[in-house]
Amino acid sequence: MEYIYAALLLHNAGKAITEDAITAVLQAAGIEVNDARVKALVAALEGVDIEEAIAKAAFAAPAAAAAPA
Amino acid sequence: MEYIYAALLLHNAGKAITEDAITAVLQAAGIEVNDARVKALVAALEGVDIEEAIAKAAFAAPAAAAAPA
Amino acid sequence: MEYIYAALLLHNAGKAITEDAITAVLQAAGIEVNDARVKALVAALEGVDIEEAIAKAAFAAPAAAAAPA
Amino acid sequence: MEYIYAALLLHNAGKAITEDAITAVLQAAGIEVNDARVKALVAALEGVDIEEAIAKAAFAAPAAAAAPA
Amino acid sequence: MEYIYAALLLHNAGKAITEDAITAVLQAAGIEVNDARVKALVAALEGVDIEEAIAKAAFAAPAAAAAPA
Amino acid sequence: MEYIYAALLLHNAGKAITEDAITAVLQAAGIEVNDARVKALVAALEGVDIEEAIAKAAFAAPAAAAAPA
Amino acid sequence: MAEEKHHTEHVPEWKKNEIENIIELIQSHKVFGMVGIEGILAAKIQKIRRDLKDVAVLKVSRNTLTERALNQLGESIPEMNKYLDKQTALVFTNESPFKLYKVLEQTKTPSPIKGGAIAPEDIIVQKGPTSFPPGPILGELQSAGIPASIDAGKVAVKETKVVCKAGEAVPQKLATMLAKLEIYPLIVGLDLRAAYDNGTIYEPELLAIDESQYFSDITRAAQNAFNLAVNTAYPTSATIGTLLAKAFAESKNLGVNAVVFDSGVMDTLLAKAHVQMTSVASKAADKDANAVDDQLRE
Repeated sequence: MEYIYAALLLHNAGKAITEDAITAVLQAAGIEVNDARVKALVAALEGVDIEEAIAKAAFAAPAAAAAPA
Repeated sequence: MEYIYAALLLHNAGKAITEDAITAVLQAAGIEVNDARVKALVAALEGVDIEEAIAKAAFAAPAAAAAPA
Repeated sequence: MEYIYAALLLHNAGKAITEDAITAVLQAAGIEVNDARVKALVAALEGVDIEEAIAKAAFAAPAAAAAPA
Repeated sequence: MEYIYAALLLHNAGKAITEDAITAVLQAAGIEVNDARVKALVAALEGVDIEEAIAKAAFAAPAAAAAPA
Repeated sequence: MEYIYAALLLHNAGKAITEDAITAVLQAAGIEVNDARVKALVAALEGVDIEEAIAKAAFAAPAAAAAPA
Repeated sequence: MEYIYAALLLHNAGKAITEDAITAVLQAAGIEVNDARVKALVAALEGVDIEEAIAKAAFAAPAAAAAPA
Repeated sequence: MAEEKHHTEHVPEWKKNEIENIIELIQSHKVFGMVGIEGILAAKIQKIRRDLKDVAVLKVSRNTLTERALNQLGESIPEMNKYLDKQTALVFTNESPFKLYKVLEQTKTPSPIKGGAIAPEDIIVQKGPTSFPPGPILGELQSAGIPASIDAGKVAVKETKVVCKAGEAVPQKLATMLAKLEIYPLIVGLDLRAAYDNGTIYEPELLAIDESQYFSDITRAAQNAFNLAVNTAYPTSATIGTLLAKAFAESKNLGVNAVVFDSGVMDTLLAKAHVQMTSVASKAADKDANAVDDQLRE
């Protein structure tokens, strides 16, 4: 999950989500980085609307709470 | 939210959430770090059971999925 | 939450949310003030549309968890 | 709402909610205090379980959140 | 709430909401009037667009809490 | 609505809703009273459960809150 | 009129007493009304009279005597004469005309319709069993136009049917059968035509109160008062709980939305970040399962 957090951190800070950037963030946290995973993640996130994914997550929960069930 | 992401990144990697560690992660992402916020974050997390806080989110997520909206 | 209450107190009274103002309010309530928290609060609120932030329901994980019970 | 925030601030800090305390907090915020409003607030709070009242907010917030959808 | 009803009565009838007017209405109803409450009410309503305040749904905590039941 | 407010004022204060009482309250507000309306109101309220009508308002609140604000 | 006047001069004692009696009843009550009693049996009138006794006095009199009594009174009382019609009674009360109307409406009950009477609305016989065993009644029902047959050992109505249209006279045979089937097409009771109260004449359209409207008005008024009190932060025992909850919720919203690091909102911030992470992870995993670690694969 720390890989995703790294991506979110970069996204939030307005930085590009590149292999190098993710690797740098993870390494700064003292994490041994798995290159293949970084590659796969960066590729997978290409074309993903992160804002939408985040917004959806934030909104879904309260809506659920409001549901009467 | 980048400070929170940094904290969770560290937590997930099994690292201690210290002011230095958070600062390092944020800086690695190219973020200009506000020392007061880092201090406040670490202070606010003292005594917080992160796993428990996350577990509550886990409850919320499936409920959200079930919501009709 | 007292720091946030202090900020909203000032906001509601149409006063600027400054470090000095928050410190004064907290001290008047007999609270020992933590400078870093005040700084962090003011930093976090910088550029935030408070009216909007107040009105927008926060992510409601705990409430959601309570709902199905 | 500033009078209400003053009361919550005192409550959170573990202080007694008295007319004097509320007045002091509001004055520290640079607010011209209306004695009658302070009296009315303290009177209304008599016998009220603030923790319980706040706990209801957790339920209420998500309902409000459903609104913008 | 009788003080609020008195204010709304006056407002609806196109009369000014003054301390004297509220006192007169409450006394006519056989209510022993508390001056501080009257003053507090008039102060709270000063500068308020009553039509707007009436129409805007108040925060709905207690009812919302009842909803999931 | 001022006739209704007068009735609620009396009800809230624990007073009987009589023609005389309503007339007195309205007159104290400087309102020219229409006898027929007062009579109709008193007769109608004999068959209305005021507490229930008020309770419904509390229920209505969240619905209102959920409405497109 | 001329003839009546002529008679007035030779009014028998009992008529004079009756007129005096009416005048006295009007003067000793706040309100009096004219009610139609058409089609009400004497026995039913007696029962209504008893039922009303705590609220109103009912007096059946001759129209000519009522008219004379009213004409002897002041204000606009003689105007009430225009509500005199066949089968009119007077009613006297100290309640308001609205209350009087309500009480009189409650005297109205469904009643059988007589042969030859005009149906006030479509008379409908519903499909279904009756309480009658097979016998001559089957033929009687059929000849009255009611589609009856035998079903499961009982007389039954085969289909729902309009047996007499609104505005048409009810045939005698049908009226008898409707009564046997306990179908009561008429609403019979004291019908208030007008009430006189302190110089004002109230007609039924004004007196008919929609209680549900008052109920919803009260709900709206209470809602208005609550909204006003909360939105202006006016603390009362009825609003203080909501005001506290509102302030707390707003503070929490601000804390979370502005990402203030406060112990009061940390739980929520962490949960929010976690859910966001999960959401993004699932998008990534959709494309390539290797993009996320095992924990996030489902």
